[in-house]
Amino acid sequence: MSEKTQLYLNGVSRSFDGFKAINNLSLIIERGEMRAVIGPNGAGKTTMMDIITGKTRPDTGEVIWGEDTDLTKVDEAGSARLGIGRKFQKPTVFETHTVEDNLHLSLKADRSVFGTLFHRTTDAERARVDELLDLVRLTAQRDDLAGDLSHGQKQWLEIGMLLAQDPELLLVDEPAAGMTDAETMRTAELLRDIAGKHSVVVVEHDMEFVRALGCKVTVLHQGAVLADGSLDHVSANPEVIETYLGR
Amino acid sequence: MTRLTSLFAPILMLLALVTALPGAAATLEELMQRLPQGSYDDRAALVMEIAATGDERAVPLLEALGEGDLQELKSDGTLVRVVKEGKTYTAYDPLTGESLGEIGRRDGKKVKVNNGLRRAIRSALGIMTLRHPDPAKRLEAAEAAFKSGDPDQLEALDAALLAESDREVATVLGAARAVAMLNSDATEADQFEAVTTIAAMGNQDALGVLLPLAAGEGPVAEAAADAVADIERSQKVWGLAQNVWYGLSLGSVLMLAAIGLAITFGVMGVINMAHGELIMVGAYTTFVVQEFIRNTMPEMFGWSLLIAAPLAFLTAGAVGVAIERGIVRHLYGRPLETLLATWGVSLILQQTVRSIFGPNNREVGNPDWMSGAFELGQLTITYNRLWILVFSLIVFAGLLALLKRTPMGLQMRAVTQNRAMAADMGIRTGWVDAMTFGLGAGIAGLAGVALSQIDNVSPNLGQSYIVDSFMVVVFGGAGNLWGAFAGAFTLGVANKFLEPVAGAVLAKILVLVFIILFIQKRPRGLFALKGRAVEA
Amino acid sequence: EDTIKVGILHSLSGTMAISETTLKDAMLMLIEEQNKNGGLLGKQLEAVVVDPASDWPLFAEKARELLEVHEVAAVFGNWTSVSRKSVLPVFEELNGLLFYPVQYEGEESQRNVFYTGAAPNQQAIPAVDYLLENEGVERWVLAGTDYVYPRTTNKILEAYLKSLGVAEEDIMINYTPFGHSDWQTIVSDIKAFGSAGKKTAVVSTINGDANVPFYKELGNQGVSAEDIPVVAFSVGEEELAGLDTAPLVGHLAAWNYFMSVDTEENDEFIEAWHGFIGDEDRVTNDPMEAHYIGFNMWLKAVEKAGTTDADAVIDSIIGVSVPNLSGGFSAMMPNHHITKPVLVGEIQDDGQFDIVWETTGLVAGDAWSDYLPDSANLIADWRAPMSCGNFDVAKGQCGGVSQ
Amino acid sequence: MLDVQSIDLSYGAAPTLKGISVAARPGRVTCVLGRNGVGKTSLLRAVVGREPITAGAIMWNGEDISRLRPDQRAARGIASVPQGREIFPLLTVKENLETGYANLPRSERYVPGEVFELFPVLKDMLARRGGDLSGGQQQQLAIGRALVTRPKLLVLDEPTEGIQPSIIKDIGRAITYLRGRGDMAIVLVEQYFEFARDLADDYCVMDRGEIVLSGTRDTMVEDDVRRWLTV
Amino acid sequence: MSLTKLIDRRMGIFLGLLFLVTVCVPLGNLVMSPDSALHVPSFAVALMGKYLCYALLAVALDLVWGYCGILSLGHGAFFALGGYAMGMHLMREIGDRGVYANPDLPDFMVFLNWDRLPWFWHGFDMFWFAAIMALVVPGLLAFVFGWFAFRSRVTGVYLSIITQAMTYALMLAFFRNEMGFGGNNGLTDFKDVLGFDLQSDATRVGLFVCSALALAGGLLLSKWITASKLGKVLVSIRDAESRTRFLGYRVEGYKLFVFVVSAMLAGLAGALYTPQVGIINPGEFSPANSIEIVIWVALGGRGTLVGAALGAIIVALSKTLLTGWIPEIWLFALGAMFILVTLYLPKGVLGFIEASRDRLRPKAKAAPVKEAEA
Ligand SMILES: Nc1ncnc2c1ncn2[C@@H]1O[C@H](COP(=O)(O)OP(=O)(O)OP(=O)(O)O)[C@@H](O)[C@H]1O
Ligand SMILES: Nc1ncnc2c1ncn2[C@@H]1O[C@H](COP(=O)(O)OP(=O)(O)OP(=O)(O)O)[C@@H](O)[C@H]1O
Ligand SMILES: NC(N)=O
Ligand SMILES: [Mg+2]
Ligand SMILES: [Mg+2]
Repeated sequence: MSEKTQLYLNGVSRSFDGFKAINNLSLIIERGEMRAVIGPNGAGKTTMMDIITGKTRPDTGEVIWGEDTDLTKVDEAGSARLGIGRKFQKPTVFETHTVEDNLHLSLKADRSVFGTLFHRTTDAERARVDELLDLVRLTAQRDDLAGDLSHGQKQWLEIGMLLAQDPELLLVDEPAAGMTDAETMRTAELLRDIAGKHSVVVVEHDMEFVRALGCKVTVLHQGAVLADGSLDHVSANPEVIETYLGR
Repeated sequence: MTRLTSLFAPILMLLALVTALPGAAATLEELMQRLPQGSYDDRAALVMEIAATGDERAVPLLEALGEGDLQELKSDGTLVRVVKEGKTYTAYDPLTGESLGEIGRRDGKKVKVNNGLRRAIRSALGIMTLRHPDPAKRLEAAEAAFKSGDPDQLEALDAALLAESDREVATVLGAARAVAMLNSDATEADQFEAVTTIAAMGNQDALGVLLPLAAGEGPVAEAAADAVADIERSQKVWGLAQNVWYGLSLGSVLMLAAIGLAITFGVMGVINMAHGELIMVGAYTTFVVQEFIRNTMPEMFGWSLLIAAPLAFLTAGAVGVAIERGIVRHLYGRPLETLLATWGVSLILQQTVRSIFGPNNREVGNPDWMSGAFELGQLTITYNRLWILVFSLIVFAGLLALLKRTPMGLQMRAVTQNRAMAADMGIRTGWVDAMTFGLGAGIAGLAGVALSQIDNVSPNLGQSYIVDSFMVVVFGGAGNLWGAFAGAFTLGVANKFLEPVAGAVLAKILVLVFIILFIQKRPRGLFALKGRAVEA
Repeated sequence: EDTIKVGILHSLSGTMAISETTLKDAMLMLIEEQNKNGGLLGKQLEAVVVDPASDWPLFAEKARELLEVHEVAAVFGNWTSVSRKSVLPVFEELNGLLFYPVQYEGEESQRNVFYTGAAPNQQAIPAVDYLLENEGVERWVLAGTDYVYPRTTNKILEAYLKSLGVAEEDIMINYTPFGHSDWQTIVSDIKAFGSAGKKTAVVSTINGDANVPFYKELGNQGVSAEDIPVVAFSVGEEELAGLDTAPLVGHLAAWNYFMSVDTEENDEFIEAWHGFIGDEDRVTNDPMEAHYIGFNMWLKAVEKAGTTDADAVIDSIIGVSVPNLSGGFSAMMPNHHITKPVLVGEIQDDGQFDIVWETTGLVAGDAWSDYLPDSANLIADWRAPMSCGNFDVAKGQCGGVSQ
Repeated sequence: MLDVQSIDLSYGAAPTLKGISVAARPGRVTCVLGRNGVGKTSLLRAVVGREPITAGAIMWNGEDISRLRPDQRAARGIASVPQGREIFPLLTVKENLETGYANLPRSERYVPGEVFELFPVLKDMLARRGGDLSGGQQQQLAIGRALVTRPKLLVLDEPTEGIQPSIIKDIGRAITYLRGRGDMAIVLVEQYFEFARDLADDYCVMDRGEIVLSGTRDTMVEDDVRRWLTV
Repeated sequence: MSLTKLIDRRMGIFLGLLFLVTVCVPLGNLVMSPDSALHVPSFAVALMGKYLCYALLAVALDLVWGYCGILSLGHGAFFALGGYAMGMHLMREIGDRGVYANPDLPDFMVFLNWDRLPWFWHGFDMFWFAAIMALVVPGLLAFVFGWFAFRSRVTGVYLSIITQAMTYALMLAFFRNEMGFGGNNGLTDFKDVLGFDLQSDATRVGLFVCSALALAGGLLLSKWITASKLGKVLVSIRDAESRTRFLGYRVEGYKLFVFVVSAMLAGLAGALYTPQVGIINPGEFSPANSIEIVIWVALGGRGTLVGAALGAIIVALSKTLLTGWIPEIWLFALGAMFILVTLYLPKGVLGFIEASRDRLRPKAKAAPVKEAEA
């Protein structure tokens, strides 16, 4: 494995009550790489992310982080501490905290019990939160409870939380869902800026958005890789058209 | 041996008396007149003397005495049998059964009996009724003979045995004969045979006879010791079966108590602290039904439970619907507050029942078909437990079918999973909520009918089941009827296997510790729902 | 209005309401009757009822309320021992008077408390004597609820039986939790224990709620009194009212009073009770009689002292003798226990007890059991100059601080 | 037809809808457009009865339904596909679909064929619990479930969210087909502009709780609309 | 964090009132003559001391339930353990003044024929040891129990019910005379503490003041915890446990921390309670008692700390008054109160008070409590 490898999935399978959601999936994400993962509904994209973040254990196969960390032995908090950040398909924020607190809690900082007990908010942290609020256009809502946001606003907040964590790898599940076309483009831009310093894996069904990302695309189908390459390359694949893009 | 003889010392005495003074035998009437006098021991001897007259009229006399119906009229000291019918008392001649007309409640003075005297009456009647035409009576007599083990009955038993046509009675007679034989100075061979006969019974009664025998010396004692060892071995095996049965029976009670909660709490997610009181409502409904039947149509008593069951379901269900419409309805989305409110409801229901029915236990009787026990091999199976088990299974099956197979069941589940969406789908959520809560409550009421048969019917009834019910539902896995089913029976059986080893208190503690540990292994109970669907 | 207040401290809710509510009513009746008869010291009596709700610390709180806020002259109350233990310091501190009407485990004599229920020697031991003599019992099951009263009583009985030569293996001891309702295993164990060819009896210190399911199971499993009699110390007429007693005829209970006692005083009492409660079916029981005795003793002592002052009453009440309901007189002993007859009754199918045996004379309550090594040497005598609840006759001194 | 007449709605003190009026006719699709948080979902929730309105009226076939409970509105033929899918997680796919039977006569209690034609995956997964499905599968189920009730008014809140491109095309075709049947009015909230534009017969654009632009397909100026959708 | 920041309006008012009571009650009891209208009877002092212990217990529960979503139905166990630890010391203090005049063994051991003190009774003759144990034992139990349960991710009702199983099992165990804690009767008949006569007014006032200080301390400690970043993490756990994990917080560690702190506060409350009511017995472990604690918190206002304390005092006071005023039907009144509060005061009594204030004078909204889990 090369030194540049950030994440390595090898022969991973996972079934639910006999149904193979992930089937002998192998995948390499390099440091700083941005990767788009597409594929039909139920292809196993979200399940793949569950496996990487320790939410779901694979039945077989290896999931290696960096040099040699076995992610199958790490729980959710552990994966986050290793530097994996995640945005969920269904926007998930702390509904009873204010927008601002959601971001504060996400900031990269000491996560230990006593670390948080004795934590004092620094000016740098405050500045960073302001910056993020601005970025996700929620400055006006900073004191609102996150639960009162509209669907799209929650999406944005969650993206903000992801950025606040400053993770090495971002797993972004359908960030553009529920956003207007213009905002979708902005999101793509945002992710492009991040890539390079961070690795990013994006799942999305919006082909405009994927095109805007301008990165390598992997097509998943029935839990395994069906095709990969540039968007143009995979969209020309008749199987991809048949199962995913449609005519 | 000496111990046994002490039990029938009066008989020996009496026989000595009778044989010594053949001519002076007193008449039945004379003997009877002496019944109210003397110590219990004296009167036990008198009973034997009465039996020894061989006069058939002694049977009703002794029966009346044993039942406590014999009274001495305060006016003139005549003995009469008094029967209470409703509010009136009628006197009968104890020997002839001829009616002597109505008497006042305080006219007579009861001729007292105690256990010793009753035992004497039982053996006396036993001898006298060995040849009774009714096989049931003969069986009773044979059993009495077995219990008394009086060697002087040998002849009578031999004769009865020869004439006996009923197999069951004959078996018991044979056993009685064997006991009598053992208590007599029969030959070793006869005693040997007797030991074999008794050993063949293989039950606790046999053990009772053989154990003292085995403590002695000689070949008969050895044979008895062998037989004891055999019986004890087989009893160990039967003991396991017994424990399983007790466990299932306890499990059925737990399940009945918990299954309504599996609806209100498991399916609806309402922490219903008043669940126990709904059980109590069911039990009091049973009480009211029985009171009504007792006062208006006592002959219907056997039907009382079958009448009470639907009424209890409806009463408790109606209370449930009232709770849901009045309180719980306003609290969906705030499940924890239902705990506070239903706790309040439970206090009010308890006090209501206390105010209406008083703080004491009320008597709920077992109809005949719910009383007594039968033997299955070495298992003693009581009818009330058996019927409760059957009842619990029926309730369970019915509920399962309702939830899984009917549109109503589907709507219930849909409403509890997402009330707003269910309404959007056109489901009348208010109605469904009321019906669901009412159903859970109604089933608690049914549990109350069953529990009234084995437990107190008091305002505290509910409190004693609420904790166990929650344990069962959670142990099995909330939201799953099969969980409640498996949970109840697992906990029941576990408890009953622990109880003989650890004692009832420690067993209960151990079961609780077991639940705590088990939940560590399966944090969502035995029948945990898994997968995304649960977290969603 | 100038009245003498009498506190009634019985649980009207919670687990003990089932037993204690009746005692509250009995006290109200006694007070009402006394007021009809002119009250006390020319004043009317006024009952102060509170509900300690079967909550033991609440008992202490309510006792304090009665004594400090209502300034009652005497309190009649409590059922469980733990509730009594809870209020003891309060009565001691505030120098109140408590009349405790329930049979208990003994091992206590407190200056401010009068024990009108039975001590173990007034109930348990005579009952065992009865079984020994009249039933020829050789094997014993001591079954009880797992708490102090049964534990202590059984300890005393065990020592007593052993002193009579009963072998270890002929005694089976079994404890169950409060409210135990599944008796299948235990009843079948009792049957097994009783089938060793020796006459067996069960001595039951099973408490309150657990009794109904216990007796139902006995009946259903066919344990008849002729084969294995059960003698109970906590089962009275009230408990039987919840049961069909037909299958239980012949099982026994030992008390100092039964409703079936055939005396004029008792007839009057029952009639008054039925009149007061307005229900001909209501029964009377032993603790009610204990209150009857205790109340009358207090009245007499107050009259004797001419005041309701606690110290005066404590002095004047010793030796006071009042009629009990079983045809004799009960007297307050210097150890604050009373003399009572002991009766053994058999259950009848009408839910009453038929008295089959009674002590020839009265038995004086013994605060300290002779069958426990550490209390054998203790006596209590609250008369001057000894005035001590736990005087050690061997050392010749009053132990502890209770003086 | 549906006629929303200048309704107000607020969450607590904050006014969210201010005098909104929209109409929807059978055989036509009315599209509601607008940026995040402008009140589109709130409008639909008001129509189906999830949120009470504080002023105005919601008329359905001449009847004011604004005081009716959601289930009563459903009984009058209103069905919705809510934002966030709201599948019954522990019911199987089949049972999820059957919840739509509540107001159907016995003879109509079956899943219309077009549902499985449109979403073949549902047919394969009838026995799987709804909550276990993938996001896109759930969205398909939500649409299918609404169709089971044989609605007269179908309210769709971003129905294409999370759905793969080929099926989005199918959904578009299906909506066209349903509109073509002429017995159903459709209200569609959509962010995916092309999709909306292709389907809309009538449209309105919302901003901060108000309608800022509306009209029919023929009069729609795309750039005007887009201006309201960018930040 | 500065003290002024901790004491917000609501806390300030409550602590102010508490301070007032703490000053006035001793004066009223000890200084005022009994005939004076301002005299506070000893009866009331003991009663208020008890209420304050309950209030501290309620605060302890609110810390875990209100802020971390752990609905413990077994908090009475921690309270009782603290109470027993203190009770054991008080028993030892009796020395040879017991009825059997045994210098080493408490009375109940003598009359059950114990010949020596069980090992776990050693050390309790020293006050400091008992005081430490009153915190350590509940804390340790909470630690062990929580360690397993939180690691196994037992949540929601499952956690609630096993905490109930825990207290129920302890109740049955303490009932057993063999356990060596006095069985059903528990520990009673205490004479004095640190040489002060428990029946004297001064001691009673002293204990009352200690309880008030403990309550104030408990409130401030809880407030400090909940106002810190850790407090926000707790709320996150309460409302979205899984999401919190994905941010890298080790949820089990946080839960364990508050659970142990809460158990120790409960133990402290128990330790102060025992000398004031004069008895500690297994009834304190009964599941119903623990449920009642939850009721206090819910009634006062969950997730508000001050509300929890208020709830405890309101319920306990109602119980005191109602059982005296309407002993025959007081349950109707109490039950109705519970129902009405849930129906008409959804945020508890405190929420109601503040809402009515806000209605008069609109201000920034207080963070509401969301009911996430069951
Ligand atoms: N716990 C489970 N039980 C049963 N089936 C499951 C479970 N979890 C996932 N599945 C199935 O596994 C498949 C993969 O699901 P996944 O959510 O990974 O798909 P996806 O690629 O993210 O799809 P989408 O684009 O619709 O979000 C789906 O068919 C889903 O139904
Ligand atoms: N339950 C609520 N409580 C308070 N405010 C709310 C609530 N739901 C929505 N809002 C607010 O109302 C406004 C409108 O929300 P709505 O969900 O209707 O927007 P939307 O147009 O559907 O947005 P999106 O495109 O993001 O779905 C938003 O500002 C939102 O913050
Ligand atoms: N004293 C009793 N019976 O507890
Ligand atoms: Mg997905
Ligand atoms: Mg929306």
